[in-house]
Amino acid sequence: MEDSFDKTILELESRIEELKKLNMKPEVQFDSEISELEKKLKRTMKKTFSKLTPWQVVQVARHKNRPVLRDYIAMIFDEFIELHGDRCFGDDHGMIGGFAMIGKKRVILIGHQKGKTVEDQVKNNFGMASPDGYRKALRLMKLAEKYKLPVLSFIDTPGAYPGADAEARGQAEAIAKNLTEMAVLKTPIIVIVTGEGGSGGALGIGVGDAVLMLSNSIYSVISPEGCASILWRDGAKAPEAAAALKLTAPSLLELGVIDEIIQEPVGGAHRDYAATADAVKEALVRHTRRLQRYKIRKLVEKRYDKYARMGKL
Amino acid sequence: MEDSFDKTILELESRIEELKKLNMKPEVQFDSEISELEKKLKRTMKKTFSKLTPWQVVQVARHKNRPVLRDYIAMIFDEFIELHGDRCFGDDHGMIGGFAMIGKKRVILIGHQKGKTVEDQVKNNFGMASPDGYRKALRLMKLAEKYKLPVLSFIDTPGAYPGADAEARGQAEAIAKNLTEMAVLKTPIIVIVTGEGGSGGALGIGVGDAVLMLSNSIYSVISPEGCASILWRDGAKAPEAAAALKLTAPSLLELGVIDEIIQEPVGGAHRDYAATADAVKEALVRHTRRLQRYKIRKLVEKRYDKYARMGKL
Amino acid sequence: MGWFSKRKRTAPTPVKKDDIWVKCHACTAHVYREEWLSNLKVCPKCNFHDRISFQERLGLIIDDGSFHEFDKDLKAPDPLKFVDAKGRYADKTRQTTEKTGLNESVITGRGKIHGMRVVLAIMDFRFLGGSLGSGTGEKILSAARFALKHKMPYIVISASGGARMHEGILSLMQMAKTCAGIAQLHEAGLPYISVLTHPTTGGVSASFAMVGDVNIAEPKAMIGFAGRRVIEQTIKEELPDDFQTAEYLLEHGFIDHIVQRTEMKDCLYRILQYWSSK
Amino acid sequence: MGWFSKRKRTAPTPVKKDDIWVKCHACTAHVYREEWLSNLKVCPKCNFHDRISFQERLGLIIDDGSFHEFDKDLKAPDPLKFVDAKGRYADKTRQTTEKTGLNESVITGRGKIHGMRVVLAIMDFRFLGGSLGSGTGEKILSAARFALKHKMPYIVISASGGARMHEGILSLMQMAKTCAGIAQLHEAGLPYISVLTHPTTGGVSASFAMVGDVNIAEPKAMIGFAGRRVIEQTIKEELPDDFQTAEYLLEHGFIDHIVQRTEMKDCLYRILQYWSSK
Ligand SMILES: [Zn+2]
Ligand SMILES: [Zn+2]
Repeated sequence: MEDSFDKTILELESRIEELKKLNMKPEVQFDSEISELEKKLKRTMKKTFSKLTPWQVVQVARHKNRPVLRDYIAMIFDEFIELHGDRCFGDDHGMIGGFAMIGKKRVILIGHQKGKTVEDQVKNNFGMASPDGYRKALRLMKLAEKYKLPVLSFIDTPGAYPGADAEARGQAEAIAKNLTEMAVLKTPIIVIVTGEGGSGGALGIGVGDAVLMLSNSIYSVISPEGCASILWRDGAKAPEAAAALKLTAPSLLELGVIDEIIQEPVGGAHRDYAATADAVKEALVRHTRRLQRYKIRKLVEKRYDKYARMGKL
Repeated sequence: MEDSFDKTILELESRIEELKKLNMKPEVQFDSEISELEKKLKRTMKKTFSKLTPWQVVQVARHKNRPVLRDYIAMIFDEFIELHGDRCFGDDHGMIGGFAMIGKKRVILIGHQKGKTVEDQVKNNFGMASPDGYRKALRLMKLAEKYKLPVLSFIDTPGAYPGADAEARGQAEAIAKNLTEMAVLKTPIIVIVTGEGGSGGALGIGVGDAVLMLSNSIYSVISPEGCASILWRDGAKAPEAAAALKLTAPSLLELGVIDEIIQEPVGGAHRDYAATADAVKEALVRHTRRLQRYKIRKLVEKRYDKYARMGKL
Repeated sequence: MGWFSKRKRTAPTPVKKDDIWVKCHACTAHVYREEWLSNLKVCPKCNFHDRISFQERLGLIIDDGSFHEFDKDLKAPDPLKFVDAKGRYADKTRQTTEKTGLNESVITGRGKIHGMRVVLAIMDFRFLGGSLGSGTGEKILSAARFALKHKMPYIVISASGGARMHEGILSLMQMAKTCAGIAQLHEAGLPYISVLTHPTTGGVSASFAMVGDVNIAEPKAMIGFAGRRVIEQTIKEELPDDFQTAEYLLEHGFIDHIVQRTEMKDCLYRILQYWSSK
Repeated sequence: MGWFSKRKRTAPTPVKKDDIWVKCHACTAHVYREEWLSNLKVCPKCNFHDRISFQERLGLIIDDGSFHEFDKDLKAPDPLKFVDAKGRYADKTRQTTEKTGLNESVITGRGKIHGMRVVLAIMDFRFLGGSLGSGTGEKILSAARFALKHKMPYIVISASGGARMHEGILSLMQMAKTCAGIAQLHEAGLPYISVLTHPTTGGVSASFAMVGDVNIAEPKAMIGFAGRRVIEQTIKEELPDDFQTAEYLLEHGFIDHIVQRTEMKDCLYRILQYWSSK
């Protein structure tokens, strides 16, 4: 993270941590200092996070401690029966899915899995899915259609995997097919962008009746770095590109691309998993319930109308 | 061909050939001898081919000069627009297909392509299709369903390709999926076994409303050699196994597995391409016309009933 | 696709009644027979799930006393009047029935899983290597029809060396026949779960066993289309050890889930809740 | 997915108006400009089909005088009020329109092919590298709707570097939008033929261009999702020469047919006969 917008916050956090450790010993007493620092931290955090620049939001969205799909599964879902494979070539670990229960609702869950440990990240290609991943997701969505289950789709990817083998096995075809099938899938689809919504790799599981976004997540046609190096001919202009691309949740809400912003706790999702999970769960359950009231035909009609309006200003 | 049942025929044919060559020269005159020999050939051929043993039929079905799919395409179809690929992994040359016109009928044609030259045979894996081949065939059948075109399926394969890569990419799944989808495909399917109908590799494109067979073709759950080496513990007992397996057209008609036998010219398809092609064309057009009269729902119902009766004696 | 060729490479457990040791097919470890049996024929060393009888399977899956068998008296027909070097096929099936008490390689019926009504087919390898005969196909289809009619989920637990060559082409046709039944369940939106146990190969792997809404396998089960030796002859090299195992198929995208024998019942119940909840 | 990055590796034909030579992108051969032009911008040495304008394409595909354009005046919007180092996107589109006479990267309309009525969309690379803007998506969808309403076949001829980053996320959404239109044609049983010409990459390859009932490509067209350099950086090795060519995609199962420019009209006509015959 080149950007040091949260330097003060990090320093405060580490000092509080230190004092708390010292406080364990009986001979010292830092209670009041800690309390003072915590108040200060809260103020600073609130101030900082209330006016993040788009580029700072990018940093938060990509934060190494930001919850990933398996975290949400553990926190939000009462059951997850993972289903594997595309019935054709392989089982992509960058895209996972299966039967899942949220509250009393049974759903099909799909989503990118970024991984946190190095080992995980290598296995998952850092959440960059292969054609097998998109095909697995489609297979599960078709299963959802058959079993009349809503689909919950979790987006968190830098983009579709740009490897030679992914091209050879039809990355373009796999994404295109998903877009086409999702447009007319006969069951509700609720999409949530939890971290990075990277281009076609995100959209490949991103067509839905409700598209939600965590407040510090991003969704963009290209990475700010990529955009900067092309249009500014200078990768260091990423902050400018991030602003120009309008990749933050409020901008996307205004553009009609997403339907709702889920507010993260002050300080970002990575500072409070539990509160983040609660907010995500509430929103998912609410939208699932809302969308299940529609007749399927009407639902698919509305979905079509929504996408037909995209960019029609 | 270990079996020499057509030794006399081959000798007669080669003598006639020789004399005809000599006859080109003005100084000699073998007309009457040729005529004599031709009569004898005709008699012998008729006699031999009227009582072929199952094992001899196997030889004819596998004859190196037997017409292959590309021969039929050239002879029977007025147009063939080949379509390639399974939209997933590759384009199998052992299974081909596309739009085709037969008489005034437009159809989707699929089938095994065995090849005759060594180069071709290697490219086509001797007509042993890979999962990609079965998936390509299914894609084309779905296209037929969408365009309301009948499917003509030509079977001629020793079996599905038994390679490690074919297993890895799901030979079993690809065939199973085809069987499941073909059972309810909403368009007429006319199948013809033109040479070898080898086990699951044949059936993978073999579920149909009408299943026809050339009179010297075979259709079996296992090769006679394979059966003999297992049940007789001696591959040389293939003739016995061929008889026991009931793999010839008349037996299969009796068992209700096929619907009609298309008579080959005396001497086998490889001795008269034109007459074979005419017979095949007539039958295909006739059955296509017949099946197109059904309402699709009724057609699929009848198809189901037919397969539900298989083996119910 | 014949089951005999398969049976050779998956030789029956070399257990004599009086042996106190069992040798595991998968890891070749020697295990106390008693320990192995009490572990439901699962190798305690490598977790290989060996074959079990349909009675054992039924006890592990279906609520006690809830099973009602279909087509109990349906016997394997002999449509080809098949005779090979060892004699008549009809004699072979009769002897097998005498020895095992089984009329065919599959038992079908309805029953309950934790109170939930299901239609079930269980293949039993003891009857001619679990091969796919006309009777097998008839029973599997007929159970599918029952599920369709009564809008119940259908579970098929496979264990098969493949086609039954004594019934020739009619064995092959059972692949199409059973898949036609599954296709109707798919169209009706009824759940079809396939459980693949050791071994599921040849014609069974290439038909109903591979087209489940969910394909579940037991650990280390051998699952594949062509025989290992045939493939080795084709590619002229040796295959990796895990080739055609459940784990290999999971990795290659054809199996959803690998489940311990002891957890299979709960797993099926939990999965089917995703359908029956409506 | 930006078209700019793509444009770099498919630099515009280095032809100055007064040059008598043209250098082929594919084989680098130098060809007489006159010969190349009279050969419809197809390299006589290697058969590489270079880019042509929508007017040239129209002339090759649609019966003379039968074309009626849709949404002629629809101009590229500027939903993000995008400004980059070089200035305003709005100015860029205006200048491009002045230079090329094009309002967007696609022209749509209805017309006839040998008398058969079709709806057609032709992308033109000259407008911002054929990038997928909101106007592009709107026109492609609107034409699909016309085809749906009037039960006509739909043909889209693609040529695109991918997304148009100046429209940000709304460019990305055009992928979903156009595919929704194609999905409706599929459901209605109406033909949709995709023709992929040089280059068809990024967001266009990953949406409507890849889901034709039949996917046809021109010889040697570059077709792919990710950029070649990005892939080389990912895999840390050089890619084969034929990577992401039409021929490569044919071999890998994604293209049905590769057709010469001169034969495209007849090919489309013949294929569509298989639908219109009923
Ligand atoms: Zn073991
Ligand atoms: Zn050239």
